[in-house]
Amino acid sequence: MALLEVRDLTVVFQRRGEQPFTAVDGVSFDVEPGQTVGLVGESGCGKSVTSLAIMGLLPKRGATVTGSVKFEDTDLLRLSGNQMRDRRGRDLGMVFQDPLSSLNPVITIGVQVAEVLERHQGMSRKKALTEAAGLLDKVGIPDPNRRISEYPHQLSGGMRQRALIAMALACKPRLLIADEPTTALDVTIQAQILSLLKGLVQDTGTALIMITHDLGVVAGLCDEVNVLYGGRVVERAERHELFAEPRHPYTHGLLASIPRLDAPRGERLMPITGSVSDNIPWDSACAFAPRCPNALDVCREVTPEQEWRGSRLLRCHNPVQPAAAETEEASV
Amino acid sequence: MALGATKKDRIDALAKSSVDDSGVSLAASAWRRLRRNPVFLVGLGITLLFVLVAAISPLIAPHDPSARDLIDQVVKARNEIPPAQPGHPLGGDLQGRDFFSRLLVGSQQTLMVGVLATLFGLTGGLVLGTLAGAIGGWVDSLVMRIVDVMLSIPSLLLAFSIGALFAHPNQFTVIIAVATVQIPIFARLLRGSMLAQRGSDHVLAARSLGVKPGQIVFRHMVPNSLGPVIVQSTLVLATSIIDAAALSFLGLGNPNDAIPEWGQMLGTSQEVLDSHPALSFWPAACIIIVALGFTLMGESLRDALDPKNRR
Amino acid sequence: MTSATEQAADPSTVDESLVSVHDLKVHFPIKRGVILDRTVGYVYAVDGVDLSIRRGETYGLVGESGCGKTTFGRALLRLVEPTSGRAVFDGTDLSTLRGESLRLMRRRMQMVFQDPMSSLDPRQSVESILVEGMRAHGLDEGTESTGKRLRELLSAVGLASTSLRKYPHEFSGGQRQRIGIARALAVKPDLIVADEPVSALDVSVQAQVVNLLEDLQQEFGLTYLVIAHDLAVVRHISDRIGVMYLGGMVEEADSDDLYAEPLHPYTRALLSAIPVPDPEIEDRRERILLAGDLPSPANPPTGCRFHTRCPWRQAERCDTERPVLREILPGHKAACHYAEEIREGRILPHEVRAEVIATDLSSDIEISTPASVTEIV
Amino acid sequence: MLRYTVRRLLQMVVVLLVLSLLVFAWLRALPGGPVSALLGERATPESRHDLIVQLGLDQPIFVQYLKFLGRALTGNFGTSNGVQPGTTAMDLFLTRFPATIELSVFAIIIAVVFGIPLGYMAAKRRGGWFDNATVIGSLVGIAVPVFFLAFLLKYIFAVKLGVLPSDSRQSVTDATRVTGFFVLDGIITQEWDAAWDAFRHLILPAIALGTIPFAVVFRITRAAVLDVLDEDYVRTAESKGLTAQLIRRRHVLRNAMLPVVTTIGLQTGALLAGAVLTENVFAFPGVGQALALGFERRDYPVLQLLIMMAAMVYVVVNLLVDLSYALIDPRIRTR
Amino acid sequence: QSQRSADTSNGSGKVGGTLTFGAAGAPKLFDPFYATDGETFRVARQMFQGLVGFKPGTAQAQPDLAEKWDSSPDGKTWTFALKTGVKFHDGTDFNADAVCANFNRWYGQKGAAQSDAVSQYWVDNFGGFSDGAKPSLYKSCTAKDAKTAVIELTAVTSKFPDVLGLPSFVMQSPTAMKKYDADNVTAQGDSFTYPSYALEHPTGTGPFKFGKYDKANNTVELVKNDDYAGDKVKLDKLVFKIIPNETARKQALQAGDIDGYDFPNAADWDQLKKAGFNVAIRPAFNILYLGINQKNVPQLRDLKVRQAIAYGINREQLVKSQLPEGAKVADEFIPDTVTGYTPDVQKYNYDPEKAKSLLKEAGATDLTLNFWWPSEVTRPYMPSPKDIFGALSADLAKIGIKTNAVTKPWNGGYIDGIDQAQADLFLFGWTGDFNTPDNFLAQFFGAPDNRLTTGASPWGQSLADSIKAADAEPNKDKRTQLYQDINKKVMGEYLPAVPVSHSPPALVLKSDIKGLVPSPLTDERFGSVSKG
Ligand SMILES: Nc1ncnc2c1ncn2[C@@H]1O[C@H](COP(=O)(O)OP(=O)(O)OP(=O)(O)O)[C@@H](O)[C@H]1O
Ligand SMILES: Nc1ncnc2c1ncn2[C@@H]1O[C@H](COP(=O)(O)OP(=O)(O)OP(=O)(O)O)[C@@H](O)[C@H]1O
Ligand SMILES: [Mg+2]
Ligand SMILES: [Mg+2]
Repeated sequence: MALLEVRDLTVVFQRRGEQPFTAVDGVSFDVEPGQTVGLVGESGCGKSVTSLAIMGLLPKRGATVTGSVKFEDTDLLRLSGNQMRDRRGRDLGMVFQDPLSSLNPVITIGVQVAEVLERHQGMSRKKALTEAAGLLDKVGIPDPNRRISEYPHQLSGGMRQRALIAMALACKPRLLIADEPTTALDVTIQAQILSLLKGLVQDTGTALIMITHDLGVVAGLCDEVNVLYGGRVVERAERHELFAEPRHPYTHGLLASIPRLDAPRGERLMPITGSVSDNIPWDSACAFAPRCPNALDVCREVTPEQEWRGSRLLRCHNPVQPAAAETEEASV
Repeated sequence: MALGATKKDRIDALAKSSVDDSGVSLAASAWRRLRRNPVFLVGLGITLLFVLVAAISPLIAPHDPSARDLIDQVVKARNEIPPAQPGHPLGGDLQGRDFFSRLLVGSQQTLMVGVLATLFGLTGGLVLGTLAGAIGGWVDSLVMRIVDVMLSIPSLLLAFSIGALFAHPNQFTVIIAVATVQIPIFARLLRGSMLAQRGSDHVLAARSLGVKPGQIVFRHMVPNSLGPVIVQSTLVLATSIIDAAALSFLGLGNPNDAIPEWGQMLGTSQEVLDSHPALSFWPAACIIIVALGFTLMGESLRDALDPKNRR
Repeated sequence: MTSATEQAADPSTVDESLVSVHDLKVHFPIKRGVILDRTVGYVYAVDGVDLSIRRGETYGLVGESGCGKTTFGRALLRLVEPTSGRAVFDGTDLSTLRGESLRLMRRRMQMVFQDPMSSLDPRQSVESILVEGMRAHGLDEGTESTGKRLRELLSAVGLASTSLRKYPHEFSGGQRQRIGIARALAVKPDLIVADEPVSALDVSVQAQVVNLLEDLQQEFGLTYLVIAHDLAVVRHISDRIGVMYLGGMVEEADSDDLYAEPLHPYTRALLSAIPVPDPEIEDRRERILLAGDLPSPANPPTGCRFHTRCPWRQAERCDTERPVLREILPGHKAACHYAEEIREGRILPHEVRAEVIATDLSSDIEISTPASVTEIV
Repeated sequence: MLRYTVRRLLQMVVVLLVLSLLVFAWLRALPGGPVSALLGERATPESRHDLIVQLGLDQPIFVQYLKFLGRALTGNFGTSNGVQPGTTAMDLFLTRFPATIELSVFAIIIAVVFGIPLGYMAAKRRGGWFDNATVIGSLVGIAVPVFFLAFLLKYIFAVKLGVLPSDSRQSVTDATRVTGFFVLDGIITQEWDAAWDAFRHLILPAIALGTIPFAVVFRITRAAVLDVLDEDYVRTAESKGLTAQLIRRRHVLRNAMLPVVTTIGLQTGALLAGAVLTENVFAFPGVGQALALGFERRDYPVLQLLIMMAAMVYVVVNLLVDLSYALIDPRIRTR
Repeated sequence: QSQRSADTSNGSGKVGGTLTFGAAGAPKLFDPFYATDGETFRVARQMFQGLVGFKPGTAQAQPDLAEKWDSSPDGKTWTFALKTGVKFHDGTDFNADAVCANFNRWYGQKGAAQSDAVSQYWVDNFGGFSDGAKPSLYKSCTAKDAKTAVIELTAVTSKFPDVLGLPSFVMQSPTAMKKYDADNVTAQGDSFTYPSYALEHPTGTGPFKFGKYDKANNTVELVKNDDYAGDKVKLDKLVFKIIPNETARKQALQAGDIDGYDFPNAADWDQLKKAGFNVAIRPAFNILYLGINQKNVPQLRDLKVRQAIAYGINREQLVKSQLPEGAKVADEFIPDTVTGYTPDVQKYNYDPEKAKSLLKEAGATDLTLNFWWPSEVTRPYMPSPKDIFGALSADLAKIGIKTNAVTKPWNGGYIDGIDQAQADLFLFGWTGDFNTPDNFLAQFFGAPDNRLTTGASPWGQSLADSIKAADAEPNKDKRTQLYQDINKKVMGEYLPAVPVSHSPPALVLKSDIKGLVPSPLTDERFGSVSKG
């Protein structure tokens, strides 16, 4: 049975005097225990909002969340504020993108880690601090006993991200959500953090939802990948399958448009035309249609439904044919 | 909010709001939000009304505001002033002048105090700030030293001191006193934004294009530094009116009240507050409302220009 | 791109390097003082870089954030005053130019910025943005020819000619970057320094701009210095690549050679750290994980700047003697004492414990307490 | 930190020196001054001339300044000739300064005690009617001229209702003086009626004086809390499942207090200026009243000292605020 | 109101209690010899007595510490018979030796203390000091016996002995003055420093002793002198609370914080009376005049022009609308209670037509004058300078004289500017010190080089001379006649300035305060006052 079952998750933002805006539009996916699931997509496609909705961290006012988020049979969306507080940090951990702004600047790292333990495991401050030092050590922060009494600004970017991870994992949650945990970091540091996450997930059996726009990160880390576009999942597949044969024109386009370190030089990139701002509402069309090289008339008239194509879930009227991929590229 | 506590840090923080142009254009998005902001609209409404009254007051004022028409009805010894009567809806003041006309025409002088004080402060600040921000080096150091000394005296206190320094107080010295304290603020503000602008990419781009330095300053740096300056100006309009009233109260204002001005009307009628509250009430109410109008506008402008609120 | 490479590689070109930089240093003073400022130290942002860029080629500069790439690019264009060293542009020593002559020289070397929005003056229409540079160099010879030129520029960067009246905020990120590129092109430069031209853009848009840069190079015979931290992008568009680490150049090679056989330990680590969107490769890859973070450029390690994190670090020389950039293979330089040994596998990597690095506070938080006398109350 | 403090203090000395020169030169350049003040209506051209020579006012201004500086270094800033004639300026400052501090402290207490909770509440209810009402209310508070407010308060509560005293610091005449802070003195000496009496005298002026700081503290608190509520670390704290109370106390308020502390420091300026108006209305014998009278009566020795002291107090308070800031904000402390 | 000391009153309602009086300013010091200001004098009057006093409620001299006096026929030798049994607050005896000690102290001032700014009343009235640098009116003092003191003068003057009633010339304890170094005045910077006698140890014979000066609370506290030689003192304590702002004083009274205060705004009298307070109006002993300076504008040297100004201002209306109850239009430069007053002078009733024709005759139809008025000051003779200016300038405009309003603070350039003849027209005035015409007239015209620059007219010098001659006339009747002549001439032939008004200042008291007699000289004594 899945650890987390997200069903038809929809988030609508309503600001005074503005049109309601559907940031997440019927997203469904499962996360099995110990599994790593990736959510990828361009900026603004609703990745963060999805994760915040799962964590119950969206603002109460202005955001309407519907659908269901079953965590071990409890629908998180139905829990009261206090019940949710009991869950967060204990069953669900989260790591954010910008490690500096995500840490409270005026409280020591030690206390920030320890307060989770105090809250959920009822430890005394002293014991929690000792434990915190242990956690910091575990995420690879050198000299943890000194670090616990330091402040976030005294740590380097990588260390801060490690501290955030230590915090999220302090109570051994069964699900960890990492929202672009490496975007703010340099590649060499990113590699450190990714390998740390990978190791921790393996060791503890924690399930991981990895949110990123970097397909490379997903390729190395995730078991299953969800590609989001305009708030909907447009393609889902096991990672080998997805990268070997991207079927949705969007996924396909993404892969073709990034320069690859291992590809022979001189090959021209195949950009997706237009930009995210060109998309149209899903209501009666495919949001990607205006940018899609494969678009048919139907794409602009009928909303594509999500359907299984073998082991992969697709939302497309005219997916890229596996064999056709080469020819198509040549013809552009 | 910048760290650090001095007044200059505050100013610098405001100055920074001029950079960070990520996303939509400053003015456009600010205006978009302002248009729907009731606070701003109320402020704007008040301000427009006030300006209108000031513009047409000489036409609609029923009497000459300095004519002592009702002097016969003034008996100081019995504390009598002309009561409301036909043709004089609010009666007369301590010198038998039509109070309603004075109140109407007073808007002109009050507006003038506000506008001129702001203008002088702004001009002084612009000159100093542009010098400091554009030339840099020792000019910058020198200008900023002067500015810092001025900033180290609480501003209203500085205004009082300057007001006291004039041997011959009049409307103009009041304006100077009120404006002078704004100069260092504007100067620092402008310099702050200019420095921020100087390091900004689009100025760098202009430099790398080989645009002449003078043009860079006047076409790129100055215009883009104006956002916070406008905010500050709006607030200064309000504070200078209130400050001018305080100067009048301390006897540092224009002692000649032939031409009415609200701050001065309020300052002089304090002593008969209990026997003739109306003489204080009306100018006070006018000042409060006008200052409120400017403040509401300024504060909502500030909010609108704050990059944090941009979405 | 290929043709550009060929052209650049053509030995018949008389003076083949357009730009050459010799021992360029940029040290930013750190000032503190009780009453008057004293310089208490320097940020060694760029600390002795040599490089030359051939006519028509694309030179890529990569490195981690804070290693001095931007500063180098700006110092090259004299937008930052170099502390020492010189840059020769097409036979002219830029460091000898002053005032008007420097300003006129700027026509030939242009810059494209990372953040397309902040590099465009929000108050200028596209037309005025484009004309400004032309006017500064007397290239606007009458309304008609200017109009024609503007339309050419717009079509070259793929913008509609209706864009002229619009303002930057009315465009998407990719389009803004195109405006930035058009602005650089407007003055018909020889060299374009592109500082992270695509890193602020969405992945899908990145490709459009990368392609555009390539097309323009072909069309106008431009020479590029492309600065980026994304090695994949740099490798894609560059003919040659220089790798910077903490203010110094650690390796320089043709871009294929660099990928095929990185010689410097840092480059190796860097290459191995970059994720590739291919699970097959990812699963097989051996990662060289570097310990710790980039040291502060205000207090760089002695000897080899990289020795604190280097898995191949040796007991001798590494922490005392700064290696020079030397040619190890033909056209392939590296600044490592043991490059050959490592290449031949005679030295094997070992584990490095992260050193505790005093982080450079000034770089990541903004504290407005006065840092100098120019800031006092 | 120490370095920083020393530097700021040295800078202050420089500022004060420059200021003293400016104030000195400026005041001397004006007509009137000590001679008029000392001789009054009875002055004759001859007596005027004699006095000018006697006081050395005919010497070059820089000689006078140096002499002044020499005296000033020994604490002698001259004798008041308008505010409290015959009293030395220093003595006048020393006897009156505690009054102003006492008043300002009460005003700040009022500002803080009401401003911070209301600001927090408004931020929490952002956009709601409570928020809008308090925001507009605070702006009205800023727009009301202080002296007018003081007059109204006094008129209503002292004159009409007679529930609070209208002037001075104390009615009890035989209270023992220890520190110069009357409320404190009363408590120390256990003269409870004296303490209570002094306290009652403070209420109205403190409210008048505290209104603007209150409005400002309120607005800054509100803005700061709004900012902090948007901060990523609050979201992090939420994601850790911390209790609402803990988040409010440890994560929101603590960070929001930083700008508020700054503001309180900045309000010293407003307080000093406000004291000039308020003390004048309430005949409260503090430095503010002395300044107002000094302006009115052109009491140059007093003005000179008080303006310099105001600058010094302002700079020192801001320094203290900066230092206390460092106590709350480790980013500055660890520099 | 917690007036704790009030609790000690023994229930008679007449004796005991604390009276708190709102004063407009702080006393400069407590040794009145060095003072000229009313606030110092107010306090001094309660602690000290002079040889001569004034009859309560008048400016008429009467015996005080001296029981009586005689002068030699030449008017230069004065013999004072002293009261007996009088003791200073320090317990030492008051006698002829003490009187001479005081006179010799005054005469013997040295150094900085000789400055006009320090010993002003002495310099004004007696001239020089014992060092002989300038001539002095005073010659010597001899203690004939314990109760007889003889004062010799060098010249005759009309003001002696009335001048001894000035608070500056009260009797102070020689012992205490010696002990506390009373004469040690030094000039420091731009001011003077005074000895501890003057600041903390004033010792006189009066009904109250010095208590303390609480600078922190701005109060001066005097306590009852149980050994007072006169009528038994009723109050236990007399507190002067310094409230500079006039409105604040009024409100303090209304709020019950004080028992009375000085100089209520004329506009408040009515209201205060209605509220049950006792507004004690002092007889007007002052003059407000519209100064005309002849120096800068030649036309002003023409009598017609000055007369036109006099005719052109509506003084009746000014008095009615702007001045307090009891104010009168001034016909000449002395109040009618002063000897030498005569109703028989030329009057200038409001007549704008006449004014215009006079101007036309003088060919001064296009006059523009700098009209100065002081800001931020109210003098007893000039309750609201701004309003008075407003009224006068409006009147002048009506007869075609344009005015440039110039206003400066009293001490911030006004007096200076007037003295330097920068003003063409200005508001000024005078409150008499004692009842001699010389005290007024010599102040205005005693020297040709004066505020009005009368020296610019041919009669300036002779006017000065005639005033001097009148003062030196020992025969009282003759003297009176001389003064009357001067007044007639001044008003009819010279008109150096236009006298405007005499306006009575007042003080307010709670209704339960009894026994305070308002004095034209502000010489109110609290020794006889009771509360409740
Ligand atoms: N609080 C909010 N109120 C209104 N709209 C919001 C809010 N938060 C997010 N959105 C909108 O929802 C959409 C999805 O945002 P989201 O942050 O999930 O994107 P993302 O995929 O995480 O992008 P990125 O890669 O930039 O982080 C965006 O268009 C964003 O503007
Ligand atoms: N004007 C300056 N004054 C002081 N230090 C500076 C200045 N500009 C840059 N630095 C410092 O010089 C170092 C190199 O900066 P630079 O911007 O060149 O790095 P970069 O490689 O471009 O980094 P990034 O990838 O983050 O853009 C950094 O430590 C930076 O803090
Ligand atoms: Mg996101
Ligand atoms: Mg850079």
